[in-house]
Amino acid sequence: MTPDTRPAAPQPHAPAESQDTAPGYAAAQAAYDAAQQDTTMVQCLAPDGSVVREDLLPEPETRLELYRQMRRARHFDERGWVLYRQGRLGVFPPFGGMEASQVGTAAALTKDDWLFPTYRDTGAALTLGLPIARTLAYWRTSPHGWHMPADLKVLPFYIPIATQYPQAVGAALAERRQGTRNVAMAFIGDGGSSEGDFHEALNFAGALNAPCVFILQNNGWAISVPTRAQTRATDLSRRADGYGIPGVRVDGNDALATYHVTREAVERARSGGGPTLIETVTYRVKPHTVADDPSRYRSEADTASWDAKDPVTRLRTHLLNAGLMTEAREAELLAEIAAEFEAALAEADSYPEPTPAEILDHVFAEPTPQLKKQRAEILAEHAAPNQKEQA
Amino acid sequence: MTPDTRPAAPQPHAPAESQDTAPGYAAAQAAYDAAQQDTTMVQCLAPDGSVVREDLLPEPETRLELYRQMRRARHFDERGWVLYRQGRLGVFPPFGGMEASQVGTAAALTKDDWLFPTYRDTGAALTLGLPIARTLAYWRTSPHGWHMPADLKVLPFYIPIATQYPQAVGAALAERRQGTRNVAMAFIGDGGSSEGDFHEALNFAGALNAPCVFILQNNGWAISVPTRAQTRATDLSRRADGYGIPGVRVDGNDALATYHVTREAVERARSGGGPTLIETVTYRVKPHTVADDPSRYRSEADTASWDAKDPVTRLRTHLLNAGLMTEAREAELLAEIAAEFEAALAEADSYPEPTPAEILDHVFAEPTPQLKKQRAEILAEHAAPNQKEQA
Amino acid sequence: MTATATPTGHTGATKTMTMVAAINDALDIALAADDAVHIFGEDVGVMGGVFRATDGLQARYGEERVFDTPLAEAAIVGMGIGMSLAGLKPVAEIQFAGFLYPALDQILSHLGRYRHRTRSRYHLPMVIRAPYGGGVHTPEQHADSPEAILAHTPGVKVVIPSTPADAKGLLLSAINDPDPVFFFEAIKLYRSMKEDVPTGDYRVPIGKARMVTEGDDVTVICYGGMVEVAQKAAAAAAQAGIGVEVIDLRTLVPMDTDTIITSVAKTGRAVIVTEAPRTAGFHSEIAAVIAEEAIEHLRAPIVRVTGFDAPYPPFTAVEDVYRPNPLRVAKAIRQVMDY
Amino acid sequence: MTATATPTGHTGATKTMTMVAAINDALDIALAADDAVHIFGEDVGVMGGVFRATDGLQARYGEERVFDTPLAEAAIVGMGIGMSLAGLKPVAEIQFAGFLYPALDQILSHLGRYRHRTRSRYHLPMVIRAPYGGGVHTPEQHADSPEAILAHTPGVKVVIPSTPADAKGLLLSAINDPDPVFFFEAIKLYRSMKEDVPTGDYRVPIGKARMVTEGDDVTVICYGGMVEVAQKAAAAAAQAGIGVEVIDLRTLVPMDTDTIITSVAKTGRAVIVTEAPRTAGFHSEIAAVIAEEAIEHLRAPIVRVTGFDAPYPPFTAVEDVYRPNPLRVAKAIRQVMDY
Ligand SMILES: Cc1ncc(C[n+]2csc(CCOP(=O)(O)OP(=O)(O)O)c2C)c(N)n1
Ligand SMILES: Cc1ncc(C[n+]2csc(CCOP(=O)(O)OP(=O)(O)O)c2C)c(N)n1
Ligand SMILES: [Mg+2]
Ligand SMILES: [Mg+2]
Repeated sequence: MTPDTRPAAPQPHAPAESQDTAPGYAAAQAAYDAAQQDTTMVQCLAPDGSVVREDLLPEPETRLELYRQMRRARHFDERGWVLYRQGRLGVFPPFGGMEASQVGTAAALTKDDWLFPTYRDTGAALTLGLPIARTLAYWRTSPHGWHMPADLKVLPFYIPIATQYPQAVGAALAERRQGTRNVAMAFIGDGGSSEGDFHEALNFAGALNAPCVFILQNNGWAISVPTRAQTRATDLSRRADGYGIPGVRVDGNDALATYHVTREAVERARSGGGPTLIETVTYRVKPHTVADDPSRYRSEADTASWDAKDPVTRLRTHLLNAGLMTEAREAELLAEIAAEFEAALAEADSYPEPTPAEILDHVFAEPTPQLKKQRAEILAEHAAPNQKEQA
Repeated sequence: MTPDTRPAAPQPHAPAESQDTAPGYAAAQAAYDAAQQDTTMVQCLAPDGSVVREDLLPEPETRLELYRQMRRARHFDERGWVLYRQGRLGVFPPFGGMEASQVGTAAALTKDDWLFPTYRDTGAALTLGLPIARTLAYWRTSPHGWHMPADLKVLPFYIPIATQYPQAVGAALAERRQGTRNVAMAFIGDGGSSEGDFHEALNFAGALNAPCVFILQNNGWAISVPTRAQTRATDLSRRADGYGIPGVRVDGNDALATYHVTREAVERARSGGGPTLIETVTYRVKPHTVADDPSRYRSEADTASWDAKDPVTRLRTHLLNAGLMTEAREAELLAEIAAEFEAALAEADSYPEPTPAEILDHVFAEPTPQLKKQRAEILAEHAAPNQKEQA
Repeated sequence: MTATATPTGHTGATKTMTMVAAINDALDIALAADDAVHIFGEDVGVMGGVFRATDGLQARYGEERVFDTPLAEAAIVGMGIGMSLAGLKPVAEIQFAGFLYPALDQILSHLGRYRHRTRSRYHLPMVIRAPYGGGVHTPEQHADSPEAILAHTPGVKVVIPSTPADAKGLLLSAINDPDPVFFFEAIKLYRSMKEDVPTGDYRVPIGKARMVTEGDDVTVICYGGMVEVAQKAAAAAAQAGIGVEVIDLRTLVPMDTDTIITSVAKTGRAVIVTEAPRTAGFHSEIAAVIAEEAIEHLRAPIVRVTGFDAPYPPFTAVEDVYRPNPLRVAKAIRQVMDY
Repeated sequence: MTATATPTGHTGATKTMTMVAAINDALDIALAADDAVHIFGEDVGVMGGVFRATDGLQARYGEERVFDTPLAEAAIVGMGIGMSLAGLKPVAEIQFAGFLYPALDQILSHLGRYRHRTRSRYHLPMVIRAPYGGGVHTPEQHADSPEAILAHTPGVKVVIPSTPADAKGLLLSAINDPDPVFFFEAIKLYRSMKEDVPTGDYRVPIGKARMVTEGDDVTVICYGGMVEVAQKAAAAAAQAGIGVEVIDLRTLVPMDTDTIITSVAKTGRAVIVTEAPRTAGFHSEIAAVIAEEAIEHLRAPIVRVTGFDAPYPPFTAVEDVYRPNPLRVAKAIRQVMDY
């Protein structure tokens, strides 16, 4: 072929940024910060708590309830650290600093809706009503942590990344086929959005018009890998365009903004308008899990800048400034939250340990002959385990 | 939560189209046709062969060569049908009508570049130099159809949908790591673009800056499923935005346009600018395979409108009008092409049938003890197969 | 077309059908009986499936109950899991068993674990149908037999019918099972065989093997597409005075170990036939169970007649070398007799 | 920390190492020896891997040779296949064996088939490393043992070391193998054991089992994390005067059948130990091979000591009920002795 030497036609969209080396980690934070300036990011409160979009403010009671839920979540996270250090809770992934992203979104649901959380979304699950005791039980790996209350459609935390997304589409579609107005909400991380399941789910939801709300929590990190190394894209909400569905980018540290955009998405889904992708822009100020040491892959300076954006402080300042909450009322609230938590902890402490043969329960509705035989093997080996313990 | 009754904030992008029922098939063709009108679609020649973008015209020799390759491809497709009916070729997926999409793209490569074709991309493979005889052998399921010539980096046709995409990223990255300017080109269909591998590959290529050119041939159908039921998106090239890479939508029945945009993408990749997604908008005027009966899922009218857009006729008209080719020269060309094909057919006819034990060859460089034993079993059962055949 | 007898024990009305017609009939009955049943997959709606197993069902039950999905197997299974969670009974078709692979994460990570993880708060009454196996010159990578992978996955059942009546009866049992069931259909059998199939809601229980022929000398254990192969070998052996007991497993999980052990206790010889690759196939599980539970009865090695440790050959001229045929089974029968 | 002896037969310099250090050493040597070697996966670069197996390697060999990928296992394997096609030697890490599942399509559809399809025009010298198995209270779904799935996949090798020296020697052999190799590393062994590991380019051949202890009464076949369990059971049996021959398979594909058969011919009794679910595990393949090739020597049933037909329990309090322990193996040894 003869080379064509004529001038190039302009690219229809997304012109190439010439980049001769693979992205290095040094650039990660800078690129990420630049993306924060994105003017399309929906925001209701500025980091200092001042109102930037009066028109988006939810009702006062809603704002107070969002604050209460964020405080409950933060309390769980803070007490969790202590309990972990005391050996009273297993390794868990903290989410402190991401409360607006989890609470503001989940608060837009009712108990008839589905919630598909990842391991990091305790804040979302608690908001929709998952009992604290069960959540503690999960991180203690007690079977009680997996058996969800009958009146809730909150699924147990998803461990294999991204697998919850197609499942949420199925639950949403099933609601629609059964004639309800219920929706399904699924969470995923910036890292998780690289998995194929993310793509397949968004496309299915669009094609089948499933009433799904997809929350993509962009917290800047997937364990040690910064978002910038995860993808060349700087605005993950634009992925929605590729499926013909709405995409929204929201300040993930602003609970009023996350609540607002999620409510819109939920309403659209309920009324037959189909799915929405919401990217909540936030930050994992904490380590990946309580056992992780982030100094192996990032500097303290990375996280420091996010302290000024703390979602709990932001809403607190607004509520105090707006005269919606007094410090005295707040103190009461915190006391209530602490009492609720300690009661839940006591309940979790009371859950019995599983017995050996329980590992073979609940494989099928009716155990197969093979399972019956294996159960007998276990019982023979671990005769009367409860008596042993008592002895 | 108290419902928020304030007015909604405007969506940052991709506002929801309210759609209360799942998309039905009746709407498919209409929506698809509407998308054709998309003004961002790059076009060089109008369907009647007149020039719409003078500035994009490749050199005359290039235009002639593109025509020759499209003719070779069409000849393969047409003769293939006849051979199939005669029982001289197995079931194969025809591609007649998609020549501009396959030839114009592959023509932008050199023999140092990689080509990852699907089962339908014979036109692309032939353009880069895959011998016709081997291609016939593939559709006859002769081992000779899989063993590619040593001087070509054309991989055997991919059957499991979308799997070629991440592999192309790896080949591209390997070239870059080894300091060459070679690129990898991979094909996929509208249906295939729903698979997770599509997403993962585009994201990897962007993040790792792999010199890849991704061709998405949107031919309107995935077997019986129209593009409209495959996805709610109407412009698949916009998926590129979600990965921060350039996306281009091009008239897939205009070989000069496909060639032009692909050359740009190839050049960008060679010079370190990373990957590009190109959606070629075309149509599968033929059945899914020569054994398929499309009347089970679409009407003849669907395809009729595409006859006027035939890519071979379009370029032919242009070449004749522009005085670049005479009818006499064309007749010579067609004769050469026919002769080349018949010689290749004779070569394919000469390939010997595989022997029974060959099914165990090439599993590992060195057969395992298990394979040696199994080979002995086969040899014992099929003693001297060649002699048997001769007898 | 060979015609076999009416299924043993059934006394009601019957109709002569191919396996694919019997499957279509079962799906029709399930859709009519229960609004929760939803059928979906690639090309199952308008076109009625590449093998026509869902032919006519969308026209009868509408685009909501029987529908085409985008081309993505992980999402087909993942969506089905979500539908099950929310109370539906999804029946998904995967176009060929080899295209289940993209969905294996959803299957291994969730489908088999959901009841266990949630202590039965949730269970997944989902059926996944897929054509499997070779013998009919399908294109490359369209003839895989991945049943061992599923059988090794705790929490899912695996059913593989070998006759039209069993296909219907087992499929209706699968759809009515509270737990996930894989239902593999031998492509080779879709249209090659007809038999009288009971009309109406006919069920064959999951977990019970079928005694195809009785005999005192050798037990041949097989399922799906290998049953007719074993039957032919047994017929040839009978000519030579060897009594072969052919056992059609019907379901791999749960496996009917009792029927196998009882037979081997009688014959003292076992031959196992599948078309999957040799190493670590489901045939190996059957052999292991016999070696664990019936060793004292064995008078000869347990012989496996299987595919080989190579990919199913894409070269159709030699495809039949890979897939076990009656001669190979007959040879194995002689081998254990002569031991 | 227990210390075991220097690997048999090696006479050069050694250094005391844990298994994870030995793996890191092998990767270091491979990177230094061959520019074609590239290491990648999730968190393997800057952080050096969640188990620190690639610690320090990016600093030493740069961001092009050792790099983090986006979070997508199918693309990690698929990209590795493409890199192999183009002449590199990719060594990919999958963070936990249970997260291989999204990549199974690339593995089953391509990794094992490429050489066969292309008649050796292309081959894939790729290594996929993954931590596997239980015993250390990892979170839910982090303790799977999927080796049987890979062993059932034609065209890929499967290697599972049980000591630091073997880990090093087998990994260097794997990286230098012209074909794809899965390399599963028992999480339990990463840091629980130290031994003297030969320095420099030390190789242990793929396909040769290791005789761990010799004995005349019972053969115990195992690999990876189960070897130390079997060893403890063998030591207990020795106290009771029972001679146990513990065979560490080291490689499942290709399997060293000769060593197994020779031992069983001597002992007449076989116990097989793995931590994977019971039905259709690799233990079943081992049993099947013995039942096929050594039946005349067997004096007792072949007993499998394995995980159960349930998901690996996410409830750590009872995790050790699932994973075989020395007591269960000892019981099986007694069972075959008393038969
Ligand atoms: C399929 C799969 N691959 C790998 C992992 C291991 N893993 C656990 S969390 C994690 C990072 C996830 O990052 P992101 O999605 O951004 O969520 P975040 O942890 O930041 O909330 C990885 C790689 C996993 N759990 N599942
Ligand atoms: C993973 C996988 N699933 C399903 C199939 C069966 N199949 C073959 S072609 C096809 C449709 C592909 O449509 P598209 O990607 O648009 O390509 P086209 O055939 O139009 O060229 C399907 C479903 C397959 N080959 N691989
Ligand atoms: Mg993250
Ligand atoms: Mg198509």
